[in-house]
Amino acid sequence: MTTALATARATARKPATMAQALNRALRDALADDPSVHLLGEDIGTLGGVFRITDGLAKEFGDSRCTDTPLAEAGILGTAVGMAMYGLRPVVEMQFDAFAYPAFEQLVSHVSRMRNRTRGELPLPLTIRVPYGGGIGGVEHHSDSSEAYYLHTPGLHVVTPATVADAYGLLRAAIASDDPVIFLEPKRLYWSKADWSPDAPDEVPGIGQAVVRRPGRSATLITYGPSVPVCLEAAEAAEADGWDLEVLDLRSLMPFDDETLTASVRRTGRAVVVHESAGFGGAGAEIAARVTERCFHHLEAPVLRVTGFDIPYPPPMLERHHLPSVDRILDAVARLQWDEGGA
Amino acid sequence: MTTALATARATARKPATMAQALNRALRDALADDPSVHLLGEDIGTLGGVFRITDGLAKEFGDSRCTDTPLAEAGILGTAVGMAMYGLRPVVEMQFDAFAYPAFEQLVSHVSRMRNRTRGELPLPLTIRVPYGGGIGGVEHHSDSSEAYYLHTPGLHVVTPATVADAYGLLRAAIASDDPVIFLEPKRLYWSKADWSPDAPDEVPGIGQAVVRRPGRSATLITYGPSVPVCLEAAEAAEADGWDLEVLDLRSLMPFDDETLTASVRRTGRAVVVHESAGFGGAGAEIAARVTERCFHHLEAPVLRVTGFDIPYPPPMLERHHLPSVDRILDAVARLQWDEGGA
Amino acid sequence: MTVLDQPVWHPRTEPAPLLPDAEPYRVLGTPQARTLEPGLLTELYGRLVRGRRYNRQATALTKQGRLAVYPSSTGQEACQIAAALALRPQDWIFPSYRDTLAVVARGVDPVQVLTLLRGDWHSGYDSRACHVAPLSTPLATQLPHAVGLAHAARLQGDDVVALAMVGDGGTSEGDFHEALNFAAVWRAPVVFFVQNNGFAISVPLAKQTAAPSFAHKAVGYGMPGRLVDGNDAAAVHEVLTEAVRQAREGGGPTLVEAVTYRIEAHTNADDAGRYRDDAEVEAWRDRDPIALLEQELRARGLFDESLVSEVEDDAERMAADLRDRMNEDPALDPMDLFAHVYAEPTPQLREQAEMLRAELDAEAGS
Amino acid sequence: MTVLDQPVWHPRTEPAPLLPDAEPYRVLGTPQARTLEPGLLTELYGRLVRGRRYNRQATALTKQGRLAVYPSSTGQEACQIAAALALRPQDWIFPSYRDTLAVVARGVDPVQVLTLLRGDWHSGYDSRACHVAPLSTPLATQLPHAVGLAHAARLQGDDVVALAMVGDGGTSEGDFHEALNFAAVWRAPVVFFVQNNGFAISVPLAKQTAAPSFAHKAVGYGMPGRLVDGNDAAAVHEVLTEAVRQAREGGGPTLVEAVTYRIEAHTNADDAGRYRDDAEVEAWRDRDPIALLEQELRARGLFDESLVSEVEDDAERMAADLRDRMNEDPALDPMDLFAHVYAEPTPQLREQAEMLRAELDAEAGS
Ligand SMILES: Cc1ncc(C[n+]2csc(CCOP(=O)(O)OP(=O)(O)O)c2C)c(N)n1
Ligand SMILES: Cc1ncc(C[n+]2csc(CCOP(=O)(O)OP(=O)(O)O)c2C)c(N)n1
Ligand SMILES: [Mg+2]
Ligand SMILES: [Mg+2]
Repeated sequence: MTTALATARATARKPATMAQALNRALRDALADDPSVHLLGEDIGTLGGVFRITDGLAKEFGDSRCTDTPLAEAGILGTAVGMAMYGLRPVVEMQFDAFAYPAFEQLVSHVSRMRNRTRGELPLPLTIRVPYGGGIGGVEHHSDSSEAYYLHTPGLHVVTPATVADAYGLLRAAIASDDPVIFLEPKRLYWSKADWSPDAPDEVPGIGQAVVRRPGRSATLITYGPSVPVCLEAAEAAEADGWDLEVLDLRSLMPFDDETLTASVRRTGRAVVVHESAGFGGAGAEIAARVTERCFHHLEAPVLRVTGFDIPYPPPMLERHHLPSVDRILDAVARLQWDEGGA
Repeated sequence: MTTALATARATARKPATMAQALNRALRDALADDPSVHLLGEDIGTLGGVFRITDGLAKEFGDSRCTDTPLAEAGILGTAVGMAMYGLRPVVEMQFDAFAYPAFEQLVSHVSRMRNRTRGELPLPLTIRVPYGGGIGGVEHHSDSSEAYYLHTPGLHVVTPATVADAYGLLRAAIASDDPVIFLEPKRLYWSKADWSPDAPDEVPGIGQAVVRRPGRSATLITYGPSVPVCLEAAEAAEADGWDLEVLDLRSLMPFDDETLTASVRRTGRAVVVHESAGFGGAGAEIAARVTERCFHHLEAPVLRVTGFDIPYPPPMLERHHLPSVDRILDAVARLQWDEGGA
Repeated sequence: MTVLDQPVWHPRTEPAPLLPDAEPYRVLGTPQARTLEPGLLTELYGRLVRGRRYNRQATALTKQGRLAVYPSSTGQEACQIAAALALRPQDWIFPSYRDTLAVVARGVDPVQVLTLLRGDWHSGYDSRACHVAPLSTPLATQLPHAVGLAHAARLQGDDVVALAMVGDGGTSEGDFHEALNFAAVWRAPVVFFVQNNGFAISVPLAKQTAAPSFAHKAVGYGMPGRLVDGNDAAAVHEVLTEAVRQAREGGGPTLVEAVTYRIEAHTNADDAGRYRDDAEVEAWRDRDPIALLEQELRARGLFDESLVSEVEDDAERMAADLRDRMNEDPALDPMDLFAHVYAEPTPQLREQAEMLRAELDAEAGS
Repeated sequence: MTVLDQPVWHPRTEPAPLLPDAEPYRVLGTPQARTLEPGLLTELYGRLVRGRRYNRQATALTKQGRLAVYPSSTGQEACQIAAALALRPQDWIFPSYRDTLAVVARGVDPVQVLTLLRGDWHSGYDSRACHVAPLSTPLATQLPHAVGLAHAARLQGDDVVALAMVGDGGTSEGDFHEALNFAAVWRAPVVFFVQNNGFAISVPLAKQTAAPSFAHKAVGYGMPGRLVDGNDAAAVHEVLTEAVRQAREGGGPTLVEAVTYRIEAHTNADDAGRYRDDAEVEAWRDRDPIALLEQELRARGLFDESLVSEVEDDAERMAADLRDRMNEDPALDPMDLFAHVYAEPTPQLREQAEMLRAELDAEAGS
């Protein structure tokens, strides 16, 4: 459902960070729809610890961009009530690990209210969660919790990897009549691209994967913070004669089986890459369903390059944990090139 | 690490339910080790809503088997403190969905305290969670939450499917120096077997899968409440000429790759069966790792028969959601028998 | 009028609140009761009798296998009826699983109210239409919803109050605390109503709290707390009505504790004999909410044959209708499992729905 | 002696608690201060000066890239030092990330205390040996741990008190509520110590609570609440010592609120200029905890050159040692990532460890 209107671009593109694009998405949503309300810790005067809500309380007032008391279950629980009354709350969880106190509200209510009430009480709620590591954060500041969310029926789970997607997906999430977990890759907040919010072909819908780099030898399947790492790996792989396709899922639920299946059927080989622990992670689902759908096209089992099955490491050791270009290339090398053809 | 002592059986076997075996395991643990303390809602005078702690408060006193205030995070959080002081708490969560309030304590502390303190503060904690459906429970009483737990490094996750395992695994869980999520299949509470707690060869260690029924055609991989369903399916499959192996994982973390891999390499085909939603469920991990390890032995992709990706249905509709013998047989039939040999 | 541009919290400079009364507030049997409108007393009486009959009928339905489970509010009818009567149509009520009677008293079809407990769906009425949130099973989780809804209504400039119901056990949950705090800081038009019936399943009050009363908890949030006799329908009605009025007028939230008693077991599946004496139950029958009203009506000369027969006929009609309609099998479509998970089913759900459709077709064909 | 066979809760029949004082309790500058031991005053003074120096040094280390982040307790030194001094060796303290100074004052090696914030591991000291729980990052989550530990000790018949520290913001979390309730019901020997420093990062008190004080929250749990001037080291010391004594003697938990102020930004990474005026900070400097002690010492004729130079030399020695040792790179073994996840690594972790080992060997070889 991309709103890929073929209109001329109204505004020139300028360098922008992902943080700026997110800020602009929130601002435009607030301006366009009076039912949009932001809730969170430090999102008002301070503009959020990552400054994603910078200036919004000033522009729209404290009631549209509200500093709540410090209680994540309370934030999400009151947001549920606001949505029941017809508002469209956008909640910020300050860091991934600080969303856990709201887990019961999320699983027992947010994900189920529409179903419980046969559609009478939909919850058009967006939950923004900065996630992932690589920023030198102390314990509890670098979790990747997507696997908990994507296993919870009733939630949508999306995560941008580019400046344009950050804007487009966040607008789509806020516009959605379903609850969306919007995972923001912390370490890409300051990544930059030439971008204009008025370029409508850059507004992706929810549920569509995208090929970031076409290739013929194998598919790297990834999302969020690992997309740039995979692109870098694909560049490096060229030297070894591998032409890697990089597929950015963007949405973990709904899942774009079509794009993924088409890619892997073409390449015959795949590696899934993500930061979170591998065991029971998103990569398990991806590998399993790719295999179900592409079994006879596969030259080798789908491999996974993920974080280890350990609590997220302290800053000084995190580089050993995170999927690296080298580890991705090692996995590509293990795709049984002798037995099938590249 | 089975304690498979070859001693003579001291006591005759008698019919017992899984509930009775669990009760006996708790009783024996309380009697053997003064540091074992039970905490939970209604576990004292009432003996638990499923009567698993029946008689224990009377026998061991309120301080060993304590009715807590009604707050799951508080129960788990105080249990963490008790374990920090050297006790060995065993916590009961009344139902699967009521463990969610304790999710932050679980993920941010229970699973990480040992690692955080480089082994100085291990948490020998057992968290008993009745789980799964099939008992006609109203909303929130039939969740299968194992995928959340097995993706959380630092936790062990086990689930018995037989009376003997219920006793043996619970004793092993309580004896473990690591936190163990002990998932009790609600609808097997009243399942019966001839059993004696004194038969030592029936005490499995944590981390070992077991072949419940040997077979040559394909492997059904399952655990907990789905084990009897798979055994029934295997019986029924005989009529169609399939000789199915049924593998009961017993422990989802640690994971017994060895037993599993050996079985699938032998049979060349596998179906994973569980109740929880399929997307991002335990079956995804199982299918992915079986495929990684047995790729060239597989005649067909590993298939999954699971609950739908929906909130657990109301009682009158749950039979349409749960993996049934028919659905398992349908999956077996789809294992591409034409292309490979049975 | 809208409060959009006013700050939604108030500064922490209010005078310190007073401690709630140490004794529950009572009206029936006191001189004040003599000033009550006869109409109010007879209405309360009729509704309580009808409510008890409803509880009895629902319990009977569990025995006939027509309800999966029923948590009876017998003994707590005064709380249930007063909660419903204290609200105007535009107000919302956030009930828990034991509060079916309050929802019925609010005017929702009893059969729809019992949907959850019958097992045909998770919630049976249209929450938006009747301003009743779904019956909440996870304890205290509905309280922040009430706060959010009341806050949202206030932000929109609407005159709406939310009444949030919770049991003594539920007060121990973190959600209770967070909800009260948000409500106080936002000065949201919410009334928190704790029915302290002495037990959380088997766990008695002394293992649940060391507070002098739940009403005392209000102090720590900077809101008024009221302690009321939960078996005195007139007193509960007065206290809740007053709290609702205060909320409407911008006075912020109130915490009301009604002291009452759960006469039946936790549900039909529970065996209360395992954890409490019959003598305790009997002692509470002396303070039966219907008997208290009857005494008052008698003292006022309002209790006569015609009232009794009118009230009982009404209750029996309701019970007969409930029984008849609950004896019909609900029409269920298994495909509904996929209909409301999302606004639009995901491709994954479409696949799964097709599989079930094929199975059902095969079943129907065979 | 053991309490194993006594019920661990007490019945809900205690007299209603009194409301805490409306004004924070003060000692310095009052006639009562004249009765304090000179030794206590000079010790507090020395420790506060040293504490401030520690805060300054740690902040400097963030600028030099030697600490990932530092949440300074400048302005709150009286609370930090009093917390450490109120405890005996067998007692436990449950600090949050801002309470490094309390942990140092308790005698733990400052370099080990800073491990979390330096980023070489999650916790740097042996909690069992020093009776200090790891610095807690998820707010309020450490409070139930304190209750459980104190309860366990009491069940074992051990004379141990747990001091649980939390900020004003942290009181809004559900864990705060659940911990206080468990402690009150179990009558656990715990002291809850709220440092109300006016802010949760940028969020001021008025958006956090509508309560007259956090001490007032004690009423709702049936425990005593004390409100104290958090910049008055003698007052905090007295109140905490008294609360610890009461806990030891079976009197159950106390909730203490110390009113203080966070002079620095939330951490070095925060920009407080975005949400508060310098004037407010300046106003609080008038109630600087060190200055208040100095005034008292002067009034008592205890403030002289030799005290000042002794105290400052001591602080400088500590700071120099801290700087020197923090400038050494910690020795880290990446293989430790797998060493403590479980008592025994799982087969899965063994595989993963082998992979990392091979990578490290390759790196070392190349
Ligand atoms: C979060 C949560 N934990 C546990 C339960 C299981 N449970 C259902 S009712 C109940 C007791 C509730 O007691 P109370 O709040 O006093 O309400 P009452 O049943 O007396 O009306 C419990 C523990 C639940 N429903 N939700
Ligand atoms: C559960 C949780 N939510 C959010 C955060 C992020 N966070 C860190 S410090 C802080 C403010 C804490 O304020 P307060 O409790 O007053 O303590 P102070 O920093 O003032 O000492 C926040 C929101 C966290 N650490 N834990
Ligand atoms: Mg109750
Ligand atoms: Mg603070």
